[in-house]
Amino acid sequence: MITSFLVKSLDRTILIAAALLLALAVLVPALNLLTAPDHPLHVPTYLVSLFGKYLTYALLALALDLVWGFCGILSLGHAAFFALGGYAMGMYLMRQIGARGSYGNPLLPDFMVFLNWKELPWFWYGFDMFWFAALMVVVVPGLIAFVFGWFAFRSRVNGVYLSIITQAMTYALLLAFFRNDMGFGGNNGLTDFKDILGFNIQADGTRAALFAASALALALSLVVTSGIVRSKFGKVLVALRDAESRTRFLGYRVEHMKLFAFTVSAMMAGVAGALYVPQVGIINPGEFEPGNSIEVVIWTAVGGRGTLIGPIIGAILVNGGKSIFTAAFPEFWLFALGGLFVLVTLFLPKGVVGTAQQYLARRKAHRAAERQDGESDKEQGATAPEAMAAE
Amino acid sequence: MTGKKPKSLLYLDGVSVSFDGFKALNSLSFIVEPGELRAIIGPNGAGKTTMMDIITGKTRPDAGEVFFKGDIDLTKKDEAEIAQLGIGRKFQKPTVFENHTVWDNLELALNRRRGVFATLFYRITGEDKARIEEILSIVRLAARRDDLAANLSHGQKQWLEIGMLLAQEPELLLVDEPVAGMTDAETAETAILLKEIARTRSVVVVEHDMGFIRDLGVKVTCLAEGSVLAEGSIDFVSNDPKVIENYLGR
Amino acid sequence: MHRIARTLLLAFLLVAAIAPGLRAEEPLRELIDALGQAKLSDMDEHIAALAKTGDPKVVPVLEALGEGNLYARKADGQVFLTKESGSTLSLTDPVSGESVGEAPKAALSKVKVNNGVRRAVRSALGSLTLLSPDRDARLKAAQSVLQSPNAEALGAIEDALAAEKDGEVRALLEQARATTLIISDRPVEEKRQAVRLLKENGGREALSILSAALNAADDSLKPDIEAAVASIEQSQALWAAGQNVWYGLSLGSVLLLAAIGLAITFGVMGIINMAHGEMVMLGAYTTFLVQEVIRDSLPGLFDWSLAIALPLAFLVTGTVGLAMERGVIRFLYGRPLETLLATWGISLILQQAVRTIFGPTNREVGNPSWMSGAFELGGLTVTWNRLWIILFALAVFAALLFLLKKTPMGLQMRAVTQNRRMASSMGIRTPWVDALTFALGSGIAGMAGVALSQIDNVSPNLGQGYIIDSFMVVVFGGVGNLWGTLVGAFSLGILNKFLEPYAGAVLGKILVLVLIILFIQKRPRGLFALKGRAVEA
Amino acid sequence: MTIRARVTGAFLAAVLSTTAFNGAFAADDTIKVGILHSLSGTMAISETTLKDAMLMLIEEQNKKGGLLGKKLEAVVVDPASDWPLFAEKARELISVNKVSAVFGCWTSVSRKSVLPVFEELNSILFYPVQYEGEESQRNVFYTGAAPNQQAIPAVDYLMENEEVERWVLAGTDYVYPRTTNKILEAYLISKGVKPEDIMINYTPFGHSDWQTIVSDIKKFGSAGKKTAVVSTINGDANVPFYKELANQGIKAEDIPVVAFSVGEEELAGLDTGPLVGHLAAWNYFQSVDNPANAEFIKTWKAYTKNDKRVTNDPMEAHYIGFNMWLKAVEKAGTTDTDAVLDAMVGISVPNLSGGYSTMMPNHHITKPVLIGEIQADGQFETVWETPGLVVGDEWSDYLPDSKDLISDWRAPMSCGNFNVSTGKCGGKGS
Repeated sequence: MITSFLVKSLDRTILIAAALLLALAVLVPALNLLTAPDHPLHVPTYLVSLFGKYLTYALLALALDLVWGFCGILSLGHAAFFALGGYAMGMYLMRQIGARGSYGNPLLPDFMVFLNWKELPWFWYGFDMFWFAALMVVVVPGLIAFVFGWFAFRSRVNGVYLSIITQAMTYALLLAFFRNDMGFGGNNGLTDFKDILGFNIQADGTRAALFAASALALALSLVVTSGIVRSKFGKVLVALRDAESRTRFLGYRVEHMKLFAFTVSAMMAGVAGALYVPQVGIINPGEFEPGNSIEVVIWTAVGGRGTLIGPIIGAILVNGGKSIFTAAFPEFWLFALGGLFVLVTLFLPKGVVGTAQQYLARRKAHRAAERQDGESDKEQGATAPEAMAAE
Repeated sequence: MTGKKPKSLLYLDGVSVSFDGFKALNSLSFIVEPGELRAIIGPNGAGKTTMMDIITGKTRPDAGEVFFKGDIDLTKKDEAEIAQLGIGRKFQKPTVFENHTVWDNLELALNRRRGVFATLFYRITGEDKARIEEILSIVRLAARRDDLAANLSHGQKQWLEIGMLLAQEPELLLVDEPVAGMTDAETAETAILLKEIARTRSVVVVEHDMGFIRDLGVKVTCLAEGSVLAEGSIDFVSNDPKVIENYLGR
Repeated sequence: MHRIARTLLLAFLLVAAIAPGLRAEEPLRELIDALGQAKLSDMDEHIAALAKTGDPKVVPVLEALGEGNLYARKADGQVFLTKESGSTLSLTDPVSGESVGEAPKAALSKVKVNNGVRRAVRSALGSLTLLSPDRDARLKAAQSVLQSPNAEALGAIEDALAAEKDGEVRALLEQARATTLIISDRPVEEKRQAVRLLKENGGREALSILSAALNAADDSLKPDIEAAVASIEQSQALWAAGQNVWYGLSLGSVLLLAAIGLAITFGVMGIINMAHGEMVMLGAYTTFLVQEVIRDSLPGLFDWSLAIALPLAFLVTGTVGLAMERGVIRFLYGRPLETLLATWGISLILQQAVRTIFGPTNREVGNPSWMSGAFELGGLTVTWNRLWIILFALAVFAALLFLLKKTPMGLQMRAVTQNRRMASSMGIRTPWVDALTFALGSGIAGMAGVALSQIDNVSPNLGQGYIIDSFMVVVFGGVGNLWGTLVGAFSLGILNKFLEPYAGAVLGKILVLVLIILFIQKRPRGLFALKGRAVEA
Repeated sequence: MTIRARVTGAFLAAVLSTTAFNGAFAADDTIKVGILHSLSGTMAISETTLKDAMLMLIEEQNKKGGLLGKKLEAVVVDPASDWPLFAEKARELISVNKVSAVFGCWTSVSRKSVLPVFEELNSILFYPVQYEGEESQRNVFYTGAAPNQQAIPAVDYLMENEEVERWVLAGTDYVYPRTTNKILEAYLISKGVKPEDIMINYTPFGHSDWQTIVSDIKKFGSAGKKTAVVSTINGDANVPFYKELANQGIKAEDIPVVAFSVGEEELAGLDTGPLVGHLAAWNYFQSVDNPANAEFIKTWKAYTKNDKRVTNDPMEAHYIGFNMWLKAVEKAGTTDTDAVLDAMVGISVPNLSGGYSTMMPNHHITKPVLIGEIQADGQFETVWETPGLVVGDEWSDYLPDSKDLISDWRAPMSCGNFNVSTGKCGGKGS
């Protein structure tokens, strides 16, 4: 069964993309660590971290695409799962500091010491062990998504209503994590990490390894997502996206299908967050900002929703643009970014990848049509996922 | 409970439902026997579609009983459960999965285990393939098996949807205006198809097209304002003065 | 004894006031000039000395001191009343009351004031003007002796009370007398009466005075004061519930204003309009511009600034909305989720444009006089700006409802949103109706911005603060239903305000969000959902 | 697929070429100074001014001939109020643009976010904003006020001059107010204030509906004792807070509010008429009357071409920090980080309030503390001033866990958190 799942997932595009990611996972760290800084092929550590960050964003966008592109659930709260995964990892990293904090308290993180906490809150126990933290990275977002989805999908909350309550969810989490009384460091969040699994978090080697881990995680998720999407389950997802009632009347438990996709997606987002935190060195409630979740939607849309490669390209494009623009035109980059979103929605409604696919498909169809003496009047364009958008 | 209940396939008694004060169904009672083909007529707003909604679990009645196969209370179940029990439904507007191929549409409809993991690790078997091929030829779409459903003509979509219902292997089939928008030839063929289908299962057809209903030649129920106005053969019903006043005459 | 002496003194003061010539000018000038040299800590004594003269000329001097318009000439230490004109000050001699020309600011140093000085000035002015012939001045004086009770002023208050005819001033003076009496060294019986009076009048100030007096009070008086405190506290607690409802209504009206434009662009038209907050912001900036022009050229019109800003804000944001619809949104009908992306992009652009043009900092939008301050309604404190905002929100709602339900324009709008194809085949020019509907929603958001500029920051981030709440309100109330938005806004506002005292502002807000999420489970289409099969088909 | 490869390739090329492009300027004829302040997002409201102030200071210095015979060159980036982006941009400034020092950050979280970067890449950050203390880092110079340079003198003033006995500590719920209030609470209790006379209240960022809280303050203030509010409410929330105070008729003479985050810039967005007499504690006011300040204000107005622009405390902090850095670089004769770090301690430069500020071994500076009252024209009038300079105390004496810690970055101690009771330097393991 599992093998059939894998075999199906590996169509040519995905295979190449995954292979490319694996190559990056090896090549970039190698170029960073093994070449001299003035070597023409040297990749500076700055770029390693930067691209490592993009890869985690790409993973987040891919996770969103699974629910939005294939299942029609526009989650405006996906950054929350990302942040939750990040917090789980951050808590592990905080516990690793141990007695090396400013106050030399072996148990309590610094922010608890100076706010006079006397003992470690119960939910911080266990995070000194990596395996536990790693488990929490998927369990916590997964569980929250499961509970949230269980109620929402069972009650058939749909369309914009669902989008807005996911937004309410991330907003509520934002406010909650801002509270210093919660025990997550309030606005400052978790920071000042020292090491991960015993390796210095600032060392070039660790950064390279984190980059490789991000690339690997993305490649793996790509294969898994592709497997899901290409299975009969994936077909059901698309079916319920386009015609939910019909799918129900065929006897599918739509709420279970959605719940599974939503939970898996949240777990992927959690993994992305966990890889993100050690690379940027901080996690704070700002990651729960509703605006962040909207940005993820935008990366996915720019790349092409409902395609697997699209969100990856979109995340890297938009964030790369942001990195360049914020330095090159610090006063005007928002015009560029805002303009980009408007132009993409107007002129590339299917995103970069979707448009390219459409173009290729049309050319293929055109050739096929020529061969068959132009028999049918096909409307390739009219079948896009936005049919479901009208819901 | 009446003695009739255990024998009948579908049993509705005293079903009422209202939307914002408007009584869509008013103490409706209705029985379908196993293997029966039944036609339902009635003016717009008579409660035909609402009745189907109630049978398939989309709408919950305010009052009344709905039983399937004697003792299965349908009012306590949702759409997916009811579909899995063996009640299929065809919508007024053809509803197929436009972004899937004809083949995938039928594969999805096939009466197999429909759980999350069952579908996730599903692998098509020779038996399933044969069944899909069979249905493809019944609904005359074999040549278009790899085309997206979106690219089918209106009539073909109707047929694909009927094919999907066949794949679902229901014991009771609810069909809402199957010939709307079809050519005369298509309509005639659809009548034949439905009669064929009704040989192995019960079918309830909602239609406006009196010619089509005559073609079917079955027992007819006329609904108006949420309750049964008349029931019997087409000739009997169409001569009923109440029916003429409420429906045909206008 | 005391009384006779004081009456004599008062008579003397009155005579002194009528006949200024009888008094030597020089001691007064000395006292005034001493202000220029005094340290902040000694000011109390100087002010008291000035007040003791009883000279009416002291009144403008003290007023100027309180307002920070008293300056000392660096050269000779002489103190002047001043008025600012550009970089120079025009000087008035405090004794003669005559203008003595202008001087550059650098040549003078300001007589420093702090809160302590201001308190002393207020109290001195109070007792000085209690007998003023001008009723308003007496009213103000009575208020200030009430606010800063001073045992020494008791005699003056009682004298004023004896002479006072005006009812309102009398009532205030009675209170002031009671308040002052409690801290004076009068006999216990008199104090007991004063306590009773305060208890009857109630209010927060009385509570404050009574609790302060409790410690120093005579043992026989303590039970009376305690009983009075308890009774006032009890009635305050009752009023507090009412106050909470008021706060809730007020918060609800802000939510309603913020959401009502969105109820059209999102609720009626189905556009997920993320730039809605920016429309509100543009409305607020329009107000700022209007006030800026008025301040520079027509200061007399300041109280009218909001009335002028309202139509302008409607026009400005309506035009921006129209441009948005024609330029971008009309290509996206039927793809609501894509409108989210495009409008998000537009909101970024608008924010940055405002930041570039007006700068990133807050801009000052003033409250016209009729929107400042508060009045007491029983035990409720009702601030004028909140009251006006509630009324305004309701007025906008009513006008919008009328427009949609009773005018041909509204009919066309509803027709187009319900069935575009049918409407267009009936000869309605749907593209223009779309554009106008969107412009209407945007324009209303702009008008909301005028109102919100009165209570919030006017900064490029203004809109971001309201966008999420607005969506919550519209969705909670039920998309496409104006009444739902109204009920949703007010119920969320009141809920929030009732949770806040128990849970705190942050937890209260979280709880409200969780309740919205749970509520949507219960009613997946909001408070005022349309039922029936038409919706789900 | 091919599309993807092409896009990625183009993008890589774009990134590399911009970095190369920036690198090309890293020639030896200029000394680069990084400016890391948000120009968009929620913090732009405060930080943009500081960017302009730095650009002005750099321009002025270049007019005077630059530094070490070279021109100074400002590198401006926009971290967009996004905390992880601060770290990314700091890294970019240091390793791509090769700046010699960075002036930047406003919020504590942004500083916390960039700290590891400065430590790892060994560069220098000047941090100009008053903050909660509890930190001393080798690569950071704190030119804003520590709590003892702002909060404690303000409370002392209110106790002595206004005879306040009851205290409302109102703040936005983040680290600075939390820590400051913890310190103040301990301090007030040590001064004999009863716990029931202290009310602590926290609100979220950008809180705009202050009705309930202001009425609570009124209620708390009607217990017959003189009451004051100590506000650590953050920037944006202040405008609606003060508007509500004014409308509910709370006058400074009755319940004064002393704020630590409200300066001239924040007042510029307010009608200050009803607020006259409310207080703020800073180390600098625009109204301070001396020639250096007059000159600074003149230059600033000319630079921004706006006669209404105001100056504020964090700008002065940058002014001090920048001049200290210039002096230290001249003293060291190089911009090399380690040399400059060594040269900084003990550097003394004129501040704008009429005295000198000195960099102490704990990387905090000496400052006077001024208490000012809000005036109707949006300025502050100094009503009280510390007699001498106050040394910034990084580890508060009023918090149990930090009272044993000291910081001294001079050799041989070279430690930011030395525990005098155990004799160990924290952060180096046990």
